[in-house]
Amino acid sequence: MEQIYTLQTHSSEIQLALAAVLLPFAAFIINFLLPKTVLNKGEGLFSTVCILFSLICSCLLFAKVWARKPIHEQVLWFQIGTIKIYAGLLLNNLSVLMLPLVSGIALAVHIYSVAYMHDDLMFRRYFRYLSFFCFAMMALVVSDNLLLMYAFWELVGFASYLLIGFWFTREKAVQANKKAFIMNRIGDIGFLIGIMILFAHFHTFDLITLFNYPTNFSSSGNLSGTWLIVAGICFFLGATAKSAQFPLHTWLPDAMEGPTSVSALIHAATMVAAGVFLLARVYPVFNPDVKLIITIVGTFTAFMAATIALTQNDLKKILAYSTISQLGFMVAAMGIGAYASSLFHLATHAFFKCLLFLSAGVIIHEMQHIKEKLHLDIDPQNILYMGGLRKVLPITFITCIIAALALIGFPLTSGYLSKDGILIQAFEWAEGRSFLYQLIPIFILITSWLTAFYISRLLFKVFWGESRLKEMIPTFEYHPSKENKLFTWPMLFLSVFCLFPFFSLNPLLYEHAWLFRGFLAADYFERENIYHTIIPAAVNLITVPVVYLAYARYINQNIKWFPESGFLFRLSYNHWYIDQFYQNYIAKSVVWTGRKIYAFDLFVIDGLVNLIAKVGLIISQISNWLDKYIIDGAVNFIAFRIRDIGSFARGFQTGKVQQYLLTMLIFILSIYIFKILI
Amino acid sequence: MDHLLTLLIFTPLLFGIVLLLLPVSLRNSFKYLALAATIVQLVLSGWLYFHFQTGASFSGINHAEQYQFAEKLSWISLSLGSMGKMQIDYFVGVDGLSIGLLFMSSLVMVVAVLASWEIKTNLKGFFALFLLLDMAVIGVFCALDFFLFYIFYELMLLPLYFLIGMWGGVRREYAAIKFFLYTLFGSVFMLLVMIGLYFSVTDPATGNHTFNIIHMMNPANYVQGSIFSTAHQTLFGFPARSLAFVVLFIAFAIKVPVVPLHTWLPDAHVEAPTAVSIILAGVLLKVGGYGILRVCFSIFPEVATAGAFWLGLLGVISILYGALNALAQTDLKRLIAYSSVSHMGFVLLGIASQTTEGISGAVMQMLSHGFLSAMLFFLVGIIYVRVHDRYIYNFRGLAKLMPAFTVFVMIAFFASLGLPGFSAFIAEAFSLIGAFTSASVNGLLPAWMAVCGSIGILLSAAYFLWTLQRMFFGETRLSGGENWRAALTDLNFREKSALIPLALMALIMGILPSLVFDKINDSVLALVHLFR
Amino acid sequence: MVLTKNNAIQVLIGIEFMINAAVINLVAFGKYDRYHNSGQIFALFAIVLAAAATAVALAIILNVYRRFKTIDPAKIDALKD
Amino acid sequence: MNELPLSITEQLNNILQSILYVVPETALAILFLLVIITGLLLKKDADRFCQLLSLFGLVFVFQRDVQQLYLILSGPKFLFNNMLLLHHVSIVFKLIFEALAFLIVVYVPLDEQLKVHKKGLSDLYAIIIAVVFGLHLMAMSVNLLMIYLSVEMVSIGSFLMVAYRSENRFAVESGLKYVLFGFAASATMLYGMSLLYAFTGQLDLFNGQFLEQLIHLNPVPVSLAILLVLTGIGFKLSFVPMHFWVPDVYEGAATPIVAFLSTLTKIVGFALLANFLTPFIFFSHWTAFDFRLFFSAVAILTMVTGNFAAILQNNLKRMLAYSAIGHTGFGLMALVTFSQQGVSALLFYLLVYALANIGALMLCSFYAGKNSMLTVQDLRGLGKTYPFAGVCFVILLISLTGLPVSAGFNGKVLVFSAVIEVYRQTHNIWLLALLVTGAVTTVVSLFYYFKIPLYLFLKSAENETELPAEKKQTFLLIIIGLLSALVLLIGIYPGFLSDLVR
Repeated sequence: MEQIYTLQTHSSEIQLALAAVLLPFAAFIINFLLPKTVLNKGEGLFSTVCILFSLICSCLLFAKVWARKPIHEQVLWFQIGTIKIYAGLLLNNLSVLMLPLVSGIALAVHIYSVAYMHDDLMFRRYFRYLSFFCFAMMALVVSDNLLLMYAFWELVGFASYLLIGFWFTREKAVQANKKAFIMNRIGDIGFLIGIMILFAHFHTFDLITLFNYPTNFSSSGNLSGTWLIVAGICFFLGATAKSAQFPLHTWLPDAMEGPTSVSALIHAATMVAAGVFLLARVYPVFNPDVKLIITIVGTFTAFMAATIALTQNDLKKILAYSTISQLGFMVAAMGIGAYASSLFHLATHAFFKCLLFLSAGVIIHEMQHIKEKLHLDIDPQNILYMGGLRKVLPITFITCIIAALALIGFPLTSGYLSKDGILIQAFEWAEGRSFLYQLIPIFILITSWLTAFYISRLLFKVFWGESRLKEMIPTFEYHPSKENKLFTWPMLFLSVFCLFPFFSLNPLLYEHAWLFRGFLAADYFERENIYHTIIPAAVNLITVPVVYLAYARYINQNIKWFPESGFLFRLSYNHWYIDQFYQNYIAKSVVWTGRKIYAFDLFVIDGLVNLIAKVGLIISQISNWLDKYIIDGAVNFIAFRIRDIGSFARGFQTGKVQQYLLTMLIFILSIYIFKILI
Repeated sequence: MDHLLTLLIFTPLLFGIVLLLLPVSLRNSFKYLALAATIVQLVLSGWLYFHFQTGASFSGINHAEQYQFAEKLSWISLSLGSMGKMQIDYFVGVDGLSIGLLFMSSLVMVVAVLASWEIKTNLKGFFALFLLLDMAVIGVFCALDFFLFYIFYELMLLPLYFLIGMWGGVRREYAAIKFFLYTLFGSVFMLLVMIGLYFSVTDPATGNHTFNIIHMMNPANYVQGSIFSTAHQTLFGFPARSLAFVVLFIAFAIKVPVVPLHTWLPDAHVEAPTAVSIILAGVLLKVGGYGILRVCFSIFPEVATAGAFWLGLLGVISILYGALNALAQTDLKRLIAYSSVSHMGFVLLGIASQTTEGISGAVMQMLSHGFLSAMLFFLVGIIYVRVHDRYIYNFRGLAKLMPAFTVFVMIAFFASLGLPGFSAFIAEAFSLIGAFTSASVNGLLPAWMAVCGSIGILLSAAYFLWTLQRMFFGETRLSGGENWRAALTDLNFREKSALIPLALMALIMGILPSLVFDKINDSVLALVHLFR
Repeated sequence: MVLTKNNAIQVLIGIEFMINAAVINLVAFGKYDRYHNSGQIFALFAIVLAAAATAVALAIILNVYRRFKTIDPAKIDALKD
Repeated sequence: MNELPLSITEQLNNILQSILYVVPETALAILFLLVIITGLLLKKDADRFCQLLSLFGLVFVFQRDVQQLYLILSGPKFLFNNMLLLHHVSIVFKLIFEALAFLIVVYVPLDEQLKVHKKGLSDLYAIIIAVVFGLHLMAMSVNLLMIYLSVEMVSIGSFLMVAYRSENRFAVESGLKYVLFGFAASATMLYGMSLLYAFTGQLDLFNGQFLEQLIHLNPVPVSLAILLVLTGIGFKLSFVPMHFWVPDVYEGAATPIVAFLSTLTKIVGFALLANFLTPFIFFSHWTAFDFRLFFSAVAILTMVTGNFAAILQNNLKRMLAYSAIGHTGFGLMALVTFSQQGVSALLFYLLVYALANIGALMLCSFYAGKNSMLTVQDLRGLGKTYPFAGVCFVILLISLTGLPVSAGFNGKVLVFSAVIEVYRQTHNIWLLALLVTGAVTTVVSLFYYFKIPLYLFLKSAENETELPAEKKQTFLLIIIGLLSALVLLIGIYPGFLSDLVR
């Protein structure tokens, strides 16, 4: 990428980019203002049209800017003291790739959800939030400075909060979106601290000046080593929250409470990819040891998510964990330096994962119908009640198969190109290193096999064999429901992208993919070595028996290898107890400290103040008491007025003039004596 | 043109007098009169804000001639026998710091009047005191003569004591007298320091002592050997100047409020009627912050630099302490009160960093918190006026019942937890950035303070979302049953007309912070220059 | 006597003694001040004023007796804190 | 031993010249006689006529005082062979006396309890005039004999006034206490004076030898003598050791009389103390008795006892009594500075305190009506029924506490600045202690002063019974309104008052 950076006034590109970004926002505003009565389903149509146009613009933009000079345009946003803060657009390969990707998937999901949400009474609100999300995501992709990026980063989190909690009357949905937002918030804090560190040293937010694209980040000038690492970790923390990496991943499975179309768009393709996008954007910040941390976290997440996905019964939960594990792949790829293949995988993954979710949506939709018709109390998302759906939903079945193959990384699919790219570069990366480093590629390998296993388990459980409902209701009979056109078309549209031709002509060699070439670092040299051949072969050869194994296990149950019990199963089944750990340790402890501090505040500080008030009163009482009793006692004693003791005057003002006179005399004598002493 | 500020300060007094003369029979006309007063004030301060020139020559922290709309006329000239003349003059002016606060407080006043529709008893007394408070508040922001500043500062206490005391909630006496004693305790010692300063500063023009804050700023005016002259006199063993700084800081810290001295805030807010708690949160907390900037920092800059670490520490403590406390609250208004403590902690942190970003972030936070806390308290008031209950656990699923109300609540909650696109995000981000950069720029605050501050943002997200989820989402189950369900009607026109401007202001300042920053940049630069 | 007696009139007598003591003092030391004799003049005034004050005091004590039926200052303590 | 005796003729000439300078006093004497005669002659409507006469008389005397101001432009004058000293400060004191006496004479018939008095009020006016005459003398006296004479005159007058309502148990009891305490105090003073005379052979304070003699003696007996004299003056001022009579007498006596006692006799006490101390202060090497130390300690004690004890009081008048003691402490603080600025601050502070105090007492009698005992609880909820009176009460209390915008605040500021000014020169630790006590007691005073509006406005009356509407002392309300307006006005523009006072 030897393009030199020049500031030309590419007015046409800028207008295209602005149009692409602002169209969904226009949709959001107009939906908001449009009175209810115009067209009862008008909003859906309107925002779909807008997203369509924005797709067209981004494709045109893609054509104009891909592999050419990045365009940067900015305008003064505001000035603090002497520092000027600019806001603008940065269109380089990365952003230009992401634009069509996001709008393409968004279009598919829009069409899909017109049908999917058809009978939902809050239809208008759904499309408002959806177009708001698209606007935020697109803006995030093109923004040119860290502050603006952070702003849209949080807005994306906010949009996902709205969409997860869309059916806000459902208690679980509301819990989920609160959790999601707070988890993202933790990530945002990391992101903010990262920005602060960079700002502290360079006094600017602009990505250009910071990382002076496209040459790599050499200006780590006065940013001392330790601060660089801390900044790197903070940015990575931001990415982990958004892309649901290991410590902060528990919100994604719960986010499945939202409508499936939402999960398809947000929790499969776009938002979760934002984390990886951030890593790509600020890639120069990471120095080698931070990259190592990223790799470790990435691989571990991938492996962990894959193991959990093995035993889940909820259809969407499995897909959620598979997303986490695929994201783990991408993050690991970023860590080992395979920048280009990680983004390649991001693009391909977006398509087939969205496709998987959409098909899952159709299945759940179908199960919902059955449930209502026969008013069974089964959970429509639980795969244990499904089975034999291939006859009922043929097209979904085909698209699902394609997507699954892409996910496994079966040759001829786009997944193969991107996943194997990562695998090969992982092995190259680990080649010279000590034994520990070798673990990384091995783990990645194991994870890809596990992926193959759980996705095939899903397929066989859902599509093959007889419907489990039969055991419950013998008379149950599927009757083929006409698959709604609005479902099938987007799915087919997406499945096209899952196959290899779109990305590269030669199905086997990932280097030839145009997308891969777009991101290659200038000094990338073709390293022909044995890995190129062994790894892909090994992976595919082993996936075949794994798939067969899953087939054998679940369809004709002749292999009892995978007991439904045992420690491992339980560990994996309840998400490695991480969620419970978070729930009853961290969440509870924070609230507990809150309560304790409040109690402290109430009794100690407030108490202290009341204490001071009381002390004030007590002092006055003591001074009063002192006046009354000490002197009064002496008087009686001297005057032998025994019977007076009975009538102790309440106040010093005993009313007896003589006592006043006496106290006066005593006072004068005391002064007199005092005078003598000095 | 030049008497605008005096007009701005005394319009409420005028309207108040007119109101007092009206017979009690015109009861319901009082609130419209008060509304008219505050709207006139809003127009005036808007005009002032618009005509406020910016540019290097208008920074105006320690240059008297750079203050805009300044007016100076001699008010009291007591001749004290041997001691020469005690010269106090009515010196009023506006610079970068106070112009924003002026506009914000007049807008908050309009909203407060709109919120006081619910007051039913003794309207005449209420609105008279309200307008008196309004005058005092505006006066504090414009006063540049320490004596005038002190008079307006004390004048605020009296109406508030009665407003909380007579129209407040159940424990109103306790809250009112606690509030009064707290602030008075701070201000009595401030009086002593003020007189001490008076005796150590001479006005270059007239030669005799002066209360003029600007003269107090440059050391040239200090009489040799006077208590607070820079030749570090000692008082009880401590250097006099730092003792004065601490005393002044305590007086304003009570107002801000900074943690150890904050216990009056929750009581005062919970017991005060909605209109009063809007002013209390929206404007009075800013007086503390503004006071620290105008009085403590400008008159004793070198002491401020020396003590910056402790100020920063106090700021961080109040952020975390306020947020953690808010987590444990069950009464909605008390929760918002503690959240104000936490948000004002950012202001202190930003100010303590003494960097341009930090201080402008702090001033921005004061403005944005003004709008947002006014909005929050107004919203709580709306519930309270309908069902007279603020206990969070009694409400569930209000979103279904009051959709428009929930939209505004969500805007307010998300704005105050710092969602980008709203002003609080810019303010808190830049206060933290200021605090962070201060480690490298002037080495005052260590970096970990900004990190702890950012945890505050996280906690604020936690308690706001918890409340949102607890009260608004889920199935509607009200502890008050059917009659509550009937009572909880959605927003009427008046309430909407009060909330919309606040939401809009927060949004506009979030998207176009240049509106605020252009005005305050020069003054902040001058202030930072003062510290070097 | 002023402090111990429980009869107001005896208290007055006590006070009178004090005044007489002062008068004697004045007159005694008047010896040295031949010319002005201010001491003696002072003594005269003192006596006159003491008489006037006693008259008023007795009137008030009469009133007290009419109201309280006793003139023991210790008893008359209706006004107390 | 002292210079040749002045021949009789010279003494006579001296007296004749002095007469010129005592015109206001002579006018007062004549007025006193006139009031007594009218009291006797016109039986039935004597009260009204006497009141009018005394009012005119006071105005006339006031006008005479103002003239005197120009007389002494050339400097203070010794009158009647160094018996009296006419100087600027004493004239200002006299002006204050006239003004306050005028106010009290106007206030006397308006008080419920006094109006119903069967003996009529004409005698009371006469006594008041007599006491004012005594005050004049006291403000000017510099000779021990003169001091004793004027103190006795004022005391006897006030004994009579306190015990004026002979039919009321409380009044009579307070009268008795006041008499016994007062008479004993003046006896001690007399004894102290006789000792002083014994030591110096002089009665005239300002005479050179007076101090010379005292220096050579052993300090202990000298300080005893001075102490005894101070008790007499202390009785008038009622600072700490001599403050015990104040609460009982203030509670028992009729409210206008209390107003008189709490303001006029207190102010004249300060005047007398100032005159008494001037020779000692300006006498350079006076070591026997450190007045500043003594008075600072006394001032702190007075402020603390006054304010802290007031917290527990329920009875309104008793609380005002304790607050009066507190204010005396504050006045002492101003006096302790012994500087010209201190004295003028003291004058300003006393005048402002007097106005606010009289206003507060008027309001007490307004609310008390027939029953003399008025506790704070009785005020419950009255704020709403009588808003005007309530607001005036708040304004007056603000002035008494010393919150800004009120005259009291300016008074306190002046006193504080005077003390700080002197502290700056002498760095005496006691002055600092005074400053801090002043500040703390102001905060404490807020607490009990604001108990009144607390009950007036914040508490709602349980029994919503409307108070008898006939309580129509509009005239009294007008005066109270005038007073609070005056207090506010001085608060905003202290200028014109301070020029007068300087």
